[in-house]
Amino acid sequence: MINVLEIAAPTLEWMLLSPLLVILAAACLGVLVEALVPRDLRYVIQAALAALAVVVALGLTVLNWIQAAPQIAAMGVIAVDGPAYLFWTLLLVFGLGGVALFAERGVGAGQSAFASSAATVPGSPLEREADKLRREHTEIFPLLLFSLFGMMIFAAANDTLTLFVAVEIFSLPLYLLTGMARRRRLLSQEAALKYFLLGSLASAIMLYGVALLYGYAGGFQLADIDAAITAGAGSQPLLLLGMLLTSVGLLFKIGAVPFHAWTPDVYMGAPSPVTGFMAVATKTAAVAALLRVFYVGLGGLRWDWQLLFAVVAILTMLLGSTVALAQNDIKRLLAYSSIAHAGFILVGVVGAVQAGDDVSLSSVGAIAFYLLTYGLATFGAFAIIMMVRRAGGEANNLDAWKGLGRRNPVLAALMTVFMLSFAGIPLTAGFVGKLAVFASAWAGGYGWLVLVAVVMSVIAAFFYLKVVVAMWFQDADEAVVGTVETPSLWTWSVLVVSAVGTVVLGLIPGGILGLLADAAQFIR
Amino acid sequence: MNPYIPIVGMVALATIFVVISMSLSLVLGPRRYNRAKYDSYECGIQPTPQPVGGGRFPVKYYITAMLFIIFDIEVVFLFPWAVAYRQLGTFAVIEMIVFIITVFIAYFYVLRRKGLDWD
Amino acid sequence: MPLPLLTILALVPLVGSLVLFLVKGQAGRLIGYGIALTTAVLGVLAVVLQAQGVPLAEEVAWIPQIGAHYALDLDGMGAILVLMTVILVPVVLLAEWRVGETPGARWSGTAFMALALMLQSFALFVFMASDILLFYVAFEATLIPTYFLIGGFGGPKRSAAALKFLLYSLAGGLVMLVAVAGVYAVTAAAGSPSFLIGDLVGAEMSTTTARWLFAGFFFAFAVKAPMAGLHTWLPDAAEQSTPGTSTLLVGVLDKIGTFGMLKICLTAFPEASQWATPVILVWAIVSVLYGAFMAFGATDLLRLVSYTSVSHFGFMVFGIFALTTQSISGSIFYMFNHGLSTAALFLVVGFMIRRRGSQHIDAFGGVQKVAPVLAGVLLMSGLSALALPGMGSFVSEFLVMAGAWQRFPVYTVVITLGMVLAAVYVLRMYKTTMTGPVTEQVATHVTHDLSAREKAVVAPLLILLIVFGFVPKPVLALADETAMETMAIVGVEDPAPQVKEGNR
Amino acid sequence: MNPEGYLVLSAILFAIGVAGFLLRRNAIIVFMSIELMLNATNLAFVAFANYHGNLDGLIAAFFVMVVAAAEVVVGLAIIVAVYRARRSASVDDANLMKF
Amino acid sequence: MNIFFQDPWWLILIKVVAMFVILLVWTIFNVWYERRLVGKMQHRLGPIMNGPFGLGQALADGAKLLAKEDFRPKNADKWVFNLAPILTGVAAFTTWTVIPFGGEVEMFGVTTRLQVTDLPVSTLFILAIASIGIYGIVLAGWAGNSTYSFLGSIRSTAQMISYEIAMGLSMVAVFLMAGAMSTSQIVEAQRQTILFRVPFTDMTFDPGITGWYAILLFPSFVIYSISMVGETNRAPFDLPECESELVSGYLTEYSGFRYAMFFLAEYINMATVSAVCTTLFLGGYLPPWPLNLIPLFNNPWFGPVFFMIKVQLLISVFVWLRGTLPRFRYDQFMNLGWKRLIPISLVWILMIAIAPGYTIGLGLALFVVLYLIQVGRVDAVADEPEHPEAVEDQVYDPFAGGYPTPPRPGQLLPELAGVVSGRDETPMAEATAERKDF
Repeated sequence: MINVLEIAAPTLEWMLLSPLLVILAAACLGVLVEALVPRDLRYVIQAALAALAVVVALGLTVLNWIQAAPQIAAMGVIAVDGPAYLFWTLLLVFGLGGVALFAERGVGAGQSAFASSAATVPGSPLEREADKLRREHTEIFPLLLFSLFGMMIFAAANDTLTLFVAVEIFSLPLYLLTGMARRRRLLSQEAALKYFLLGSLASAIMLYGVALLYGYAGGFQLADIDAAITAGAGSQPLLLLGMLLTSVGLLFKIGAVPFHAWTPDVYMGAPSPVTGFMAVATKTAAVAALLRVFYVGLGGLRWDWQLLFAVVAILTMLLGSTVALAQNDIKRLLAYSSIAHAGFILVGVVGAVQAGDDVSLSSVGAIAFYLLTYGLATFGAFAIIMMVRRAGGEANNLDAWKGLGRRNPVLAALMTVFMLSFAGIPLTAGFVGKLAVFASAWAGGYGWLVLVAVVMSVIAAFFYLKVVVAMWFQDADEAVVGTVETPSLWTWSVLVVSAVGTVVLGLIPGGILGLLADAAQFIR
Repeated sequence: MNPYIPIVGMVALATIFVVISMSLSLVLGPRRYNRAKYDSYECGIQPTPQPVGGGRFPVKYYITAMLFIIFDIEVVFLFPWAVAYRQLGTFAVIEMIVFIITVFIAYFYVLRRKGLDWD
Repeated sequence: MPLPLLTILALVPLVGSLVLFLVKGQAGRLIGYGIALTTAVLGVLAVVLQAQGVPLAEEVAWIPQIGAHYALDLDGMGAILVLMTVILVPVVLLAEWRVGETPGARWSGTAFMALALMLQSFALFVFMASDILLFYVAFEATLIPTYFLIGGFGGPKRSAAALKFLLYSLAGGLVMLVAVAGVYAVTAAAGSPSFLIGDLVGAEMSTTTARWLFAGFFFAFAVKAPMAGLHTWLPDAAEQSTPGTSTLLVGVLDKIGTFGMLKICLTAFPEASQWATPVILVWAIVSVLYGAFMAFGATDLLRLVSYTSVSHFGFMVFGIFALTTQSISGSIFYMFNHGLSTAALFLVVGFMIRRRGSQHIDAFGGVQKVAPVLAGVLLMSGLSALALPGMGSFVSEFLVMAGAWQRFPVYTVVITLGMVLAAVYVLRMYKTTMTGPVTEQVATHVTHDLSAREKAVVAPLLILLIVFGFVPKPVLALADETAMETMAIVGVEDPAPQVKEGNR
Repeated sequence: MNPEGYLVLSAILFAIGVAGFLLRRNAIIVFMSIELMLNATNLAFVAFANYHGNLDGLIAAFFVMVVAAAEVVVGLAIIVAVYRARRSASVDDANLMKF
Repeated sequence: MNIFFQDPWWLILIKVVAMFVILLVWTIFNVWYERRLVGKMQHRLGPIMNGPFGLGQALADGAKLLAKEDFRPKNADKWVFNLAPILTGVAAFTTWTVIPFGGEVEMFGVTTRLQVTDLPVSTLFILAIASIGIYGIVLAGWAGNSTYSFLGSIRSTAQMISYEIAMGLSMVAVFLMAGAMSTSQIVEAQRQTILFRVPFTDMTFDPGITGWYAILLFPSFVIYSISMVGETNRAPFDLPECESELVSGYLTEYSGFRYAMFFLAEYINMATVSAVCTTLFLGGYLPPWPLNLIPLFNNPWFGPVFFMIKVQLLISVFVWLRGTLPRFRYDQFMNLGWKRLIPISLVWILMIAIAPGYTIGLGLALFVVLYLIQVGRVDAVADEPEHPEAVEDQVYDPFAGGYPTPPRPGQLLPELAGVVSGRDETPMAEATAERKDF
């Protein structure tokens, strides 16, 4: 029988949680702005508000990182430790990129990439009306912030229940954003539907895993689970099943085989800014959560899950790199590439080299760096994808990219840089990322896995080159050629930052890598 | 005995009563076939075929349903808080105020976007 | 810290290439050439200083977490290859002065120069790197300009060839990446991770690990220095790309392979390399003979030349893994000579093809009647390729033989077959193309003899070949230095009786 | 008290949910099966809470309810949008992206 | 803790049966009662023929319905069509198990309460059963499988759930004061008398008025009373069955005793919500002031008397409303629910949460404020111009939204289009873009 509850007023570390709170407050404020501010002003205010909020949160995060000691905050719900700061910073940086891409109105006849009125039936007079009136959804910014908020919690969640709630917090806005593309709306809505159904399935399964883990450990906190495992109490089947089911949800969010099915469709259907943001931020958050859950909570089981993840990683890399070869739609191609990257990241996860061990580069640091490089390249690539257009919409078919090197060498060169970074060619950040991940995996005693991963990355390199070849070595077919529209400052800034970052991190990664390596100590 | 047992008893009793009386009427009532009678009623005009499952109805109702869910969930949170109000003390009150305000923001948004209007 | 000469040397061409992407036309080409010459001067300077024992080494921590350093140094072999590179690039640039106007050119001549210079810069980095990661980075980075060089200039199927080249190299490179990661793991396990070759020499690792790592590196190098079986990208690339590109490819880029074998495989994994020696020697011999036979059967001039290189690389590898001071220094010297002779061969053949408009060997005949100088030049370079006494290549080849004989007489006998074959295919090529009656095709197309520019291109190469043929001393000294060190590290004694080099 | 029975029940419900998700084609029903899974989990939570004698599980049930509600709202919105756009809620009709 | 753990099985049996019988009788009485009362209000007699004062009328009606043909339309869903009335009926009965009729008494040597049973969460139980009743209605409309019944059921569902929120929120206040959800505890909590305090002084006096939540939480009481009418689909909120628009709503396809079942359920529900109202706000079985000062009346056996009187009074109010008020328009009705009741009750909850000791004053304050706001609104509405009707003579497409709708003022029927005005033919959907965007 349950004993009656005795309540002690909970305590909150306001300063430590301030980044989260700032984002949340800004999101709520955004909703109010939607309700109160006249339509013409909304866009400016919302964009500014979102950008400001993210910047402030970033500042606070860094401030805390510098001065505050790592600790468990908010009654053990959120662990504000090195990795948390690390991934928060990453997420916020990516969030900033997302805001910038969302705010882009320079391309496409001065209209954003989002539907003028998502509630209207595609092709209906209502929709035409809305287009004519140049309506636009400025809700996208609050949605972005909400999802960012969820991701930040996800990355720092110290108990499994919070983990689940966070998943939903950041997924639901993304589902909606996915369905809001301005063009090819049927496709977009369909993508949203698929994303939603599969996503909620995954989170439901994960929730069941959480329940089982709770049943095993009698508590939600990762520390409890860890303690229970070390104590060896409880029934093992419960534990193992719980671990499996929990990993499903996380792997889904990462986009690992066999839970990758949503990726290509969603990437293709969602508006490019959303795709860019989703591809990067979701992966980052999910990887962060995965690391925390499995290193902190289920560290005792590592011999079980290392092998599991090794297999998953291999499958993921294999499928991602091979299927991508067949793609002709650049967004689809990037989708499969992101699957492949998920595989490479998992290789790092398998390594499971703790910062405690006498290795200067822990898995967490390596993976964080990998995510950073991947994020930069992805944002850059999607910024360019937004710029290459024809007939009003984006020209996502590779044919439209042929001869881009002729028409716009600078852009083509940038795209090449990003592609090379994806492929992990030296002198780009991607190379250092791969090296770091592989090194940590090998140090963790998984040399054979590294070997496989390398073979895969050779295959992967092939389809990135397909893009490069199309741009430089193939002549444009006038019928389908895409023209480059010069975007506003927003996208340019994203583009420049990504490019510079990719090159600089490729040449002198020392500083950042050091930062990451130092920060990679989990606490329970 | 478990306090739910009377409820079960009542349910059983009511069910028996309802079923019996309904079947009774089936027994007592006459049977006269008439095609028009067995047609679904539409004031005499030719009935518009209605797909099983109700077919389509205004989105308004969906919206109502969604709003209902949201606010119902809010109530779900209010109930336990209200019951434990005295034990929980000030902090909980503040929390609740924040919570209600947050919900109000959403409510306000819907209100302003005419989500609550029946044109 | 003194003036970082090596860094400057390596960066000048890179900066130059970046500049060239902005400048266009004649001016651009002049600037490019100027840069190439500057680099040459710097390179020679560096080599001279190194020869006088001035310390040039540079070392800065690069990625401390994984123990990577930005470390450059110039040992004997490095000096030789740097010398070769800085000589070859201007020559090639001069030879390809008009590449922009050729039908197969996608971009302007300046673009070609820019890419060539970029390639040179990376190559220099490779030759001077004393940190494995830096080495690897530069090693892979060379692919980018090369890829565009092949894909951008040359024959109709060039982009396919470029892709083939890239994938082969990438495969090799990424396998090497595994080994690099392994190096990290090994050194990290041994205490502090480090990629310095010097540290790696000392590092203790289990035999199996060492062998795996050795295999990883060797595979990459075997792809680069095309050994039979992994070579198939080379003929295609050579056939499709312009002679200039092929020169850089075979002359400079492929040397990285043999260079790496010596610098990394041997020094870092001595035990493993000795363990692998028998296999590799056989493989080397196979590629010598295979290359020779293929060259013999080749009907396309460029393919023929590339196959000769396959055979020659076989010689080098043979020399390296014969593990005697002489053979090793011979191989090193061979790299140098081979660079020059192949360059000459490719470029001259290039001149022929430019005139005739066909690469097919039977499309020529009796050229020496209409273009005697051209014929003469071809003969010269051909002879250098078949290592005629008096040519630099002879010295190196002889040293390899002499060195190898002391340890592997049987193999050596077999490999001499390669020399004979070389003579055959070179002379056959000369005979079919130059001698005999003038075909009217030739008469119509081959209207004029070598132009001043073309002469200026070939002259230095041949002169150097001959010069080093008679006074190999200065270069050999450098080569010996490396050879000694290597032997010391590997810990193998030359089998008595010692044969003094130059005693012939 | 031992949670066996409740667990079995919740497992069965969960399985039904999964099966419904995999087998049914109508988006709404697919979606309902997801809700069923969530509620099955709730049952498990409560059972475990009873078993461990702490309140966490019950609180979890609350959160799950809320999340489920939020999901319903978003999901209904999306499904209705699709439904209105193509007058069919069958996930099989959502096939623009087959390739 | 829970006294009902001690009830022996026979006592439970007695209670259940008794409750069931009481319900049936009382409902039948109510049917007669309503008709008589309405009759009086409308200067008619109402049923007088059968039995004394026509008391037999309702019974006779029941018997008649029993003997009527009870047929099922051919394209109705067989099972659901039967299930719906059962569900509704059973739900209606079940609620009453947790309604307290009286306090603790000695019965056949067992101390028990005059209440079938009680749970720690009785009120939640009531709400839950209420929503099951809603299922009955939805299914009825769905199973009928005709446009009218379907739309009717959807409508009534929408209105019920809308008002359920207001209802729940008004209950929150009660729980907050009583600190419990069990009905009996809530009633007992109303036993203690109110301590009045003169504002801004510490002068206090206690006239012994029992602290009914109707007094302490007057706003909640009002909100509950409104929403309980909406909840039972009674006039003036009986939109689901407004003849003018959709015949008789979800009941359209029903006849015979299945119909009777809904009818019965409606009346039971009317009694139910009244009983709940009594329990939560009117001190349940407690004697009203000043009777509570007389010890005699505090005898628990008087409980049922007071309780039933109170309930009957509330029912009379229902009847009174029906007899006097016209039916609401649907949008007015929804606006009342969503735009008035819900926000007001939220604010009210906040107020009492902050100052639970001063609820009466707060309640008055709230009403003053609301009154002022309302006045302001009225003025605003008065001088705000009628918003431009954007649909001036445009061709009217009855199926624009995918479901048939009658033409609105200014809309032409298709056959008149172009005859009256040669405008380009744009469906009405476009016009609505002006006003609706979300």
